[in-house]
Amino acid sequence: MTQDLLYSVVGVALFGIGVFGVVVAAHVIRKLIAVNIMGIGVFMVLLASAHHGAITDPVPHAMVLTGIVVAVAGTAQCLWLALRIQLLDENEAGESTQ
Amino acid sequence: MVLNNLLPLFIVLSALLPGLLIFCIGEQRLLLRRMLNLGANIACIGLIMLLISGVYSGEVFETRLPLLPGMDLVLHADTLSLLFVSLSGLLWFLTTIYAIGYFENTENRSRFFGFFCLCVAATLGIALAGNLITFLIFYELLTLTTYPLVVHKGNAASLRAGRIYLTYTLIGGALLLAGVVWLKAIAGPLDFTVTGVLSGMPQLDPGHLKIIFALLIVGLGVKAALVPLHGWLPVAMAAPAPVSALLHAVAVVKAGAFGIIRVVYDVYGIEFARELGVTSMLAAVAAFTIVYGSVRALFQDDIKKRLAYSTVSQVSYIALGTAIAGPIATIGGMVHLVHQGLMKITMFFCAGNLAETMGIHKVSEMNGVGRRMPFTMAAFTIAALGMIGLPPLAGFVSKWYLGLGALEVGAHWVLFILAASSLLNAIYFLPMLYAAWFKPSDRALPAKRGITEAPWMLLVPPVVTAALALAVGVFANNVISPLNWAKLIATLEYGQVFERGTESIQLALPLLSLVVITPLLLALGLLIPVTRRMCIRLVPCAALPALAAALLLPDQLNILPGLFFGSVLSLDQTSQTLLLLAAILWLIAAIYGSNYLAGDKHLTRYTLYFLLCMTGSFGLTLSQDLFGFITFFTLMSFSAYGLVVHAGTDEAMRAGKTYMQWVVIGEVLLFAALIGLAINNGESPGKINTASQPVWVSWLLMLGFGIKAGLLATHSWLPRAHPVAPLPASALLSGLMVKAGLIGWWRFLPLGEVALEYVGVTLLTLGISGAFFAVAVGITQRNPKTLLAYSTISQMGIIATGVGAGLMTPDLWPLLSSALLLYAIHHGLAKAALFLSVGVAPALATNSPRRWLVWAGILIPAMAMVGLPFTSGALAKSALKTSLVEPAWITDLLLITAIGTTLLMLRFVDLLRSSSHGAVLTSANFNSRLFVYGMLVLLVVIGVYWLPQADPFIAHSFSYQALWSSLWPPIVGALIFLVAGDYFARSATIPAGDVIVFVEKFCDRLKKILKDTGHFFSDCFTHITGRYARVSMVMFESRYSQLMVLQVHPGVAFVGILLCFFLLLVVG
Amino acid sequence: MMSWDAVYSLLPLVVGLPLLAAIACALLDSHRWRVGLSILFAFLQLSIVVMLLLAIQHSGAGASYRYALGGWGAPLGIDLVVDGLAIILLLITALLVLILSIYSAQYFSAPNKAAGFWPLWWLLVAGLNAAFISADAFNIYVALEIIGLSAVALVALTGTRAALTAALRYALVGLLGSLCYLLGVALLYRAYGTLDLVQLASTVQANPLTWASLALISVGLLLKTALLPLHFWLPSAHASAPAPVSAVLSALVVKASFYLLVRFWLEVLAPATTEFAMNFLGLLGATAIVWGCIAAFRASRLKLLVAYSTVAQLGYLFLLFPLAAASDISVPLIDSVSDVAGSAALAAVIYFIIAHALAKAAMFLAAGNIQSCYGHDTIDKLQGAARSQPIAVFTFAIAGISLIGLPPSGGFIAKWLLLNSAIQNGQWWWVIVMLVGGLLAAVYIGRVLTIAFAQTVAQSGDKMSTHLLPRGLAMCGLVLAISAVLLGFNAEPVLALLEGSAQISSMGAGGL
Amino acid sequence: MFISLEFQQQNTNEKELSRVTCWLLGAIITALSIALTIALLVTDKAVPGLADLAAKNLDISGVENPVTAVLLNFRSYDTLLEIAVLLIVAVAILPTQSSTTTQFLSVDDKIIISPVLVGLLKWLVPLAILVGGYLLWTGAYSPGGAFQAGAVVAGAGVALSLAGRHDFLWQTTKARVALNLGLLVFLLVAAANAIVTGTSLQYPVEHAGWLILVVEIAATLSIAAILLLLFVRLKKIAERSEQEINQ
Repeated sequence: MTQDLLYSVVGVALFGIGVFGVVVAAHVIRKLIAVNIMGIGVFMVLLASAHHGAITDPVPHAMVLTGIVVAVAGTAQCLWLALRIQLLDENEAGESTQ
Repeated sequence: MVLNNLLPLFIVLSALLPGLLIFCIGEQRLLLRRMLNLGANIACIGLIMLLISGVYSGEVFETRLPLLPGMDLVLHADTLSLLFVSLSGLLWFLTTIYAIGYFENTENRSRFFGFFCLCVAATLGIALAGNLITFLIFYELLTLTTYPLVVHKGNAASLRAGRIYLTYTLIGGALLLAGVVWLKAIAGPLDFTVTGVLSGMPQLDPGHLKIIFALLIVGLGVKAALVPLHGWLPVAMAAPAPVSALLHAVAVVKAGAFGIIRVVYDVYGIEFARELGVTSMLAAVAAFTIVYGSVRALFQDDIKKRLAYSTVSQVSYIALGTAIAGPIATIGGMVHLVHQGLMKITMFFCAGNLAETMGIHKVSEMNGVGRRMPFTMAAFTIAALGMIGLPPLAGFVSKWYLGLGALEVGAHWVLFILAASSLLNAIYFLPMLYAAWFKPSDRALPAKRGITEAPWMLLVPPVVTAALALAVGVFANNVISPLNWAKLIATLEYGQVFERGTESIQLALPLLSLVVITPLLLALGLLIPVTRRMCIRLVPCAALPALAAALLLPDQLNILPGLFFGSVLSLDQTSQTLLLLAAILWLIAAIYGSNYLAGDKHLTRYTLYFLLCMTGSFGLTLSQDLFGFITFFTLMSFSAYGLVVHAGTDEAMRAGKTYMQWVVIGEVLLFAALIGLAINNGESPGKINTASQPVWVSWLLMLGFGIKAGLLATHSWLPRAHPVAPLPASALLSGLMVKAGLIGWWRFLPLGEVALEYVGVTLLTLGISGAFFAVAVGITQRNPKTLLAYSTISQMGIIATGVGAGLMTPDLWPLLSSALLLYAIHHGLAKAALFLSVGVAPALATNSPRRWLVWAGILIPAMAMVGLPFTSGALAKSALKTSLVEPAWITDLLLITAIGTTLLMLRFVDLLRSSSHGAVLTSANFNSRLFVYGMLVLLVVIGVYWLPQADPFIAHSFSYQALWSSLWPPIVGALIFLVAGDYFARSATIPAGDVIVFVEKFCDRLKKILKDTGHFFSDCFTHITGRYARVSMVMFESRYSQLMVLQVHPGVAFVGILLCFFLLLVVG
Repeated sequence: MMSWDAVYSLLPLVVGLPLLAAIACALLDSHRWRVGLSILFAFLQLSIVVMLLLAIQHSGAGASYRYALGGWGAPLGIDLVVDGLAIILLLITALLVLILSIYSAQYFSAPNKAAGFWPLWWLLVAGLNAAFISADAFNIYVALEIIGLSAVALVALTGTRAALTAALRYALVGLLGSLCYLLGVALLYRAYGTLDLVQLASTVQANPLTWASLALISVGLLLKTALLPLHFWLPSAHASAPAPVSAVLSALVVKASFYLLVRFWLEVLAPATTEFAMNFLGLLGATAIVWGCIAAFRASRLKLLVAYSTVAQLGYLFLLFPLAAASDISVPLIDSVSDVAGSAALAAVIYFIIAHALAKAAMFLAAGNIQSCYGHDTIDKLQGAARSQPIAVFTFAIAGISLIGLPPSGGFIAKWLLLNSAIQNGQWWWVIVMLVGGLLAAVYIGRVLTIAFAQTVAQSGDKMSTHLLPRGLAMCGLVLAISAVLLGFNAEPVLALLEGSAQISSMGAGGL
Repeated sequence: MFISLEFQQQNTNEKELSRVTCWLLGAIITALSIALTIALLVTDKAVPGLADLAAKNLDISGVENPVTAVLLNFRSYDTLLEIAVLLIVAVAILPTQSSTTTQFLSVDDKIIISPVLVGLLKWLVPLAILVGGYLLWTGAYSPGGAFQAGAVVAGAGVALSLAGRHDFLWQTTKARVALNLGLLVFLLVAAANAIVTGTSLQYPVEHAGWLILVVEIAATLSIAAILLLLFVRLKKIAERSEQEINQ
C-alpha cells in the first residue's frame, strides 16, 4: 500500500521534473530527455497502480510496454528531425563560407 | 400547383444559374455570353410577368425549402415583393444592355457578368424572401456578390472602395444577424405576414423588441445608407458605371430600404411598431439623412459623388415613408422604391455616358454638353427634375404621397423636410442642367463638333428609364402603375381601401385634351430633325384648338382617370374666359415671334420652350385637379426659364438665375400648400374643396402664387426676367403668365366661402403697396421693357388687392370675381400689346405715313392701361371700383394708382420715342408684324366689352361719375409728368429687381463667409469620416512585420493552464 | 434488424482498411498503383462509413453501437463505440480523405515524395478513425500518438528548414500532450480500475484525483487542439506542411482532440466538471477567436494566415462548454428551452466542425495552389492572383464566406445555431464575441482578396513563374468550398443525425 | 554520437528564460506536483483493477503469461496500433529512393576491420538471434515477448552496423516486407478471426496459442527491422551521409 504510493509520488515528481525540463531546457536533446523523464514518471505511476490491489495487475504492465514503444518511436522521430535540421544548417553555413 | 410552388425559385434561379454558367465559359466566348445574359434576362422578366398575373388573380406562390428544423428557406410572392422583383428584373435587363456596351473590349468580362447575375439573383431573392432568415441569407449574399463588382477595376481607389464597402456592410450584416437570431430565439420562425408577426405576440418584452429593432434597422441601415452609416456609398463610386447604377438604383441601397419596410410592416407590424415607439426614431434618422445627404451633395464636384449623396438622401424617403406609419405615407415610401430606382439609374447611366464618351467626370466640366449629347442629357434632365420632385415626374408622386401621409398622421414637420430636400435637390441639380444646356462649352471636347452621342447600347437604357420615370408619374393612376401596386399593399397592411384607378373615362370631346396635346405634339416633333422645320412653321396653329375651345365649347368636363392621379380638365365660364385670353395671346405671340425671331440661332430651342410653356399655360387654365394644375404650372414655370435666358447674355443668365430661384421657392411652397389642400380634400379627383382648408395652407397658397403674380417682396424676379426675354416671350410673361398666380388664388383659396381676415389683409396690403412701390421704382427705369415689367407688378398689385379684399369679405366675391377677371383680361391684352409695341417702335423714327399708325398703336394700349374713358381699362377699373367697396379706403387708393400708371405710361412712351431714334428697321416683313400688332390693339380696345363678365359693369362704366373718375387721375398724372418728367429722366436708375440687388450684395458677402464656414464644416466632415476610414485602414492595411505573439512563453502558458484547471476544478 | 447488425460488424474495418492501405502503399513501388489503390481504399472507406451511417440512422435517434474487439468486452478488452457524433466525424473524415487523396495524387507528382506520403497519410487516417471510435482511455492514447507522429512526419515531408523546425516543435508538443493525457489516464485507472469510458462515466466521482486527471487530460488535449494560449505550435506546423497535409491537419487532426475533450468533459468525467472550468474554457475560446483573427490579419504569408484562422475558428468550438454548462446548471433566461439548448449547442459545434473542416481544407488547397503557382505565398506579392489564378482565389473566397459565417454557407448555419443557443441561454456576451469574430474574419479574408483583385503594375512585364496547374488540383478545392456552401442550404438531414448524438452520455446503450 | 549535436538555438525556445521565470516555473510545477501527490493521498483507496478478470480469462487466452495475454489477446488492439506507431516512424525515416539491388544486407569487403571484431560478430550475431527466438518463445509463459525479442535481434544488426563493414539497403523489397510484416500479419489474423469467430481479433480458443505465436514472430521481425532502421538512419545522418539522407 505504502510502497505503491511511494512509487506513485516519485512518478509524479519525475513527471514534474520532466515538465520543468521540457519548458526550461534550451537544447532539443535536453528537451527530449526531459520528455522521456516525464514518460518514465507516468510509467511509474502506472506500474504503481498495478500493485495497488491485492494481486499484480498485468494490464498496466502491458500499457507500460506499449508506452515505452511509443516513447521510443517519438524520441526517434524527434532526433531524426533535429539531426536533419542541423544538417541543413551546416550545409547552409558551408555554402555561405564557400 | 407545382408551378406555383416553384415559380419564385425559378425566378431566383433564372439569374443565379446564368451567373454560374458565365463563370464556366471562357473569357472570349462573347456571343455565347451575351446570349446567355439576355436570354436569362428575358426569361426572368417572363417569369415575373407570370408571377404578377398570378398574384393579381389571387394565386399564392411560395417555395419552401427546409433549412434548419423550424426554419425554412421561404420564397414567397406577395404584392410588396412584386414591386421590388419587377423593378429588379426590368432594370437588370436594361443594365445588362448597358453593361455590354460599357465593357466592350475590356478584360475580365466573364467575371463581371457572372457576379452581376449573382448580384441580381441575390436581389431577387431579397425581394421574394418570405421570412427574415431567408432575407438575411440573400442580404448577405448580395454583400458578397457586389464586392467583386465594386473592385472590378482593380485600381487603388476601387480596392479602397471595396474595403470600405465590405467593412460597413459586414458590420451591418453582423448586427442584423444578431437581431435576427435574437428575434428568432424569442419569436420563432419569422415568416413575413401582412400585419406583422410580432403584433400577435403580446407576451414579448417590449424592451427586448426595441433593442432588436435597433439592431435590425442599423443592420439594414448600412445598405440603405442611413446617416451615419452611409460612408461606403460615396466611396463606392469608384466602381464602373453599370455597377454604380445597379448599386445605387436597385440592388444594394434598395435592399436595405426594402428590408426596413419588411421589418416595420411584416415583422413588427406597423401598428405594433408605432405602439413600441420605434418608428419615430426611424423617422428622425431618415429625416436627418434626407437633409444631410442633400447638403453633402451640394459640395461635391464629382458627378457620381454628387449622385451618390443624392442617393443617400433619396433612399431615406423610403425609410421615412415607412416610419411615418400612415397608410398614405406607406404608399409614398413604397412607390419611391420604384421611382427613385428609375430616376437614379437613369442618372448613373448618363453619368457613365458622359464619362465614357466625353471623359467628363466633374460637374464643372459639364458646360455645354447638352448640345453634344442631347439624348443623354435629356434623359438626365428628366431624371434630375424628377428627383427635385417636379410634377408630373416620378419623384413628385412619391413626395406627394409622403407629404399627404405625413399630414394624415399629423407629422407636419415632414413637410419641412420634404420642402428643404426639394430645395436642396434643386440647388445641386439645376446648376448641372444649366451648365449642360445653357453654358457654352469651354473645353476642347474630343472629336468633331456637333452631336457626339454614346453608342446605342449605352444610350437606349437611360432613355428608356427616363421615359419610364416620366410615364410612372404621368400615368400614376393607371391600373398597372407602381403607385397602384403600392396602394394595394397599403390596403392589405391597413385594411383600408384606397381610391384606385377608376375605369370610367369621361371624354366629352377630344378637343379639350387636344388643347393641351397639340403644343406637346409639336414640341415632340421638334426633337425629330426631319419634322423640325415644319413644326416651327406650325407653331401658331398650336394655339388654335385652344381658341376654338374657348370660343365654341360650352361647359365641358374631361376626366382621364389614368392620367396623373385622375386628371380632370374642365371648361367653365371663368376658365373659358381665361383660356380665350391665353389662346389669343399665344396665337399672337406665335405669329409675332415667327416674324421677330426669324433667323435666330437658337430658334429650335426657343420654339421648344415656347410650346412647352404654351402647354403649361393652357393646361393650368383647364385643370381642375391638384396634380394636373401643379403639373402644368410647373411645366410653364420651368419652360419659361428657357425663354428668359434665350438671349444668352450675362444679363439674361443672371435674370434666369433669379427667376429660377423664385420658381423653385414657389414650387416648394405650393407643394406644401397643395398637399395640405389634398389631405382635406380626400383623394377623389374632381372639384377641389377649398372651404375647409387650414389657415397655414392659405398662407402658403397666398405666398406661393404671389411669387408668380409678382406680389411685393416676392416680385424681384419679374423686372429682371421680363425685359430680357425676346419680345413675344416678354409679352406672354407679363401679359399671361403672371396671371397663373391669379388663377391659382382663384382656384385654391376659399374665395367667397370663408373669410380669412389675416391672409386677406396681408394680401391686400402687399398688393396695394406693390402697386405704388412698383410705380416709384419703374419711373426711374431707362429700359422701356423694364418699365413695363414694373408696370406689371403694379397692375398685379391691384389685382392682388382685389383678391385680398375678396378674402376678407366673402360677400363681395361674386361681383368682385367678374371685375378681377375683366381686369386681368384687360391687363393681359394691354400689357402684351405694350411689350410688342417695343418691337414696332423703330417705325416711329421713319418718315413713312404708317408711323402715325404705329403711334396710335402704341398710345391706345397705353391709354387703356391708364384707364382713359372708353378703353378696356376704363371698364375694368370702373368694374373694380364698383365691386371693391370694402374696405372703403381702398377705392380711393385704387384711384391714386391710376396716377402712377399714367406716369409710367407717359414715361414709357417717352422712352420709346427716344430709343427709337437710333434704331434701324431692317426686317422685311415689318408690315406683317405691324398687322399682328394691330390686331392685338384692336382687341385691347374692344375685347373686354364682349365678355359675359362685363355685363354688370358696362352700364356703370359709362356713367358720368365713372367717366370723371377715370379721367382725373390721368390728368393729374400728366400734369405731374409735365412738371417732373425731366427729373424722372435724369434720376438715377434703380437697378432692376430693386430689393433683390441689395440682398444679392449682402448674399455675396455672406457667401464668402459661408463658403469659409462650409469649408470648415466639410473639413470637419471629412475629418470625422476620415477617422472612420483611418480606423478601417488600420484594420486593413497596417503591417506589423513582427507578429505580436503573446509574450508569455508557451511553456509557462502550458503550466499556467494546468494550474488554472486545478484551481477551477477544486474551487468548483 | 439483423442486416443492420451485420453492417455494424464492419466497424473495425474503419481502422483496418486505412492500415491495410498504408501497408499496401509502403510495400508497392509503383506510383500509379499507390495512387490507384489509395483512391480505391478511400472509396471503400467512404462506402463503409456511409453504410454505418445508414445503420445508425436506421436504429433511430440516440443510437449507439459497441463492438467488443477480441470478444472480451469492456473492462478487460477494448470496445469500439459508434454513435451519431462519431459517425459524423467518421463521415467527414472519409469524405475529406477521398477528395484530398484525389488532390494528393496530383499534388505529389514526384515519386520520391509520394512514396513517403501515402503510407503516412493512411496511417494518419487510421489514427483519426481509431480516435473517433475508441471507447478505451488508453487506446485513445495510442491513437493520439498515431495521429501525432504521422502528422509530424507529414509536416516534415516538405523538407525545408521551416517545415522541419515546425515538425520538431509539433512532435515535442505532441509528446508532451500525450504524456499529460497518459498520466491522467493512469490516475483514472488507479482510482477506478477501468479504462473503459462508459464504465468510467458511471463510476466517476468528483474527488481531487478525478480533478487532477481531468486537468491533465484536458491540458494534454488542449495542447493538441491548440487552444489559445497553447496554440503556439500550430501556425508554423500547419503553414509549412504540404497543402493536402495542412488541409487535413486543420480540418481533422485538431478536431480529433477536440472531440475527445468533448467526450471527457461532457460524458466521461462530467461529474467532476465545474461551471467555472467550463466558463474558463469558453473564455479561452473567446480570446482565441479574437486573437486568432488579429494574428491572421497580421500574417505575412497566406498559409500562415489560414493557419491562424484555424486558431480562431477553434475558439468557437470551445464556446460549447459554457453553453452546455449553462443549460445544465444555471437558471436560464427563457424557461423550457434550456434542455434543448445544451444539446443544441453541441449540435451547433458539430456543425461548426463539419463546416470548418470543409472550408478550411478548401482554403488550404487554394493557398497551396497559389503557392505552387507563384512559388511563394507572401500575401503582399499576390497582386493579380484573381486574374492568374481565378479558381484558387474563388475557392479561397467561397471558403472564406463560410469561415466568416456569411449566408448561405455551412459556416453561417453553424454560427446561427451557436448564436441561437447562446441567446437561449441568456449568455449574450458570447454573441458579441462571435459577431466580432466574424467581422475580424472578414477583415483578414478581405485583405487577401483585396490584394488578389489588385492589378499588378508589372504584370505584363515580368511573367512570374505561373506555370499552369493541373485542373484537377484547382477543382478539388473548389468542390470542397462549394460543398461547404451547400452545407448551408439544407441543414436538416445533418442536424437530424446530430439529434441522437446530442443526447450525450448515451454511449453505454445498446451493443453486445 | 549525440555529443556532436551542438546546435544551441532551436526554435522551440527562442531565448533563454530569465531566472525569475525559471524560479516561478519551478514553484508552480512543484506546487502542482504536491497538489497531485495530495490528491493521490487523499483519494487513495483500494480498487480491484483488472487483475482478477485477467487471471480468470488467462486460461482461454492461449498464453500463460498474463502480460502477454493482455498484450496480444485482451488488448491486442493496442498492440496492433503500437506496431502501427513504429511503422510511422519507420516510414518517416525510410529513404525513398528506389534501389536497383535486391540485396538487403550488403557487405563491403574492402573495408578492413579488426579480425577480433570479425570474430566477435561471427559469434554475436547468431547468438543474438537465438536469444531473440528464445525470448519470443518464452514470452508465452514468463516475461518476454515480441518487443524484447525484436530489440535483441535489432541489437545484432546494430553490432553489424557499428562494425562498419555491413550496410543495410532499406529500399529493397525484402526490407519493405520486413518492416511491414508485423502489422500485415496482425491485420490478416484479425481479419481471419473476424471471419471465423465473427468478431475481429477474437481468437478461436483452441487456435489462440499458435495464432498468437505467428503474430509474435512477424511482430518481432518487424520490430527488429524498424529498430535497426531507426538506428542505422540516425547514425547515417549523424555522420553526415548527406546524399543518402536527402530524398
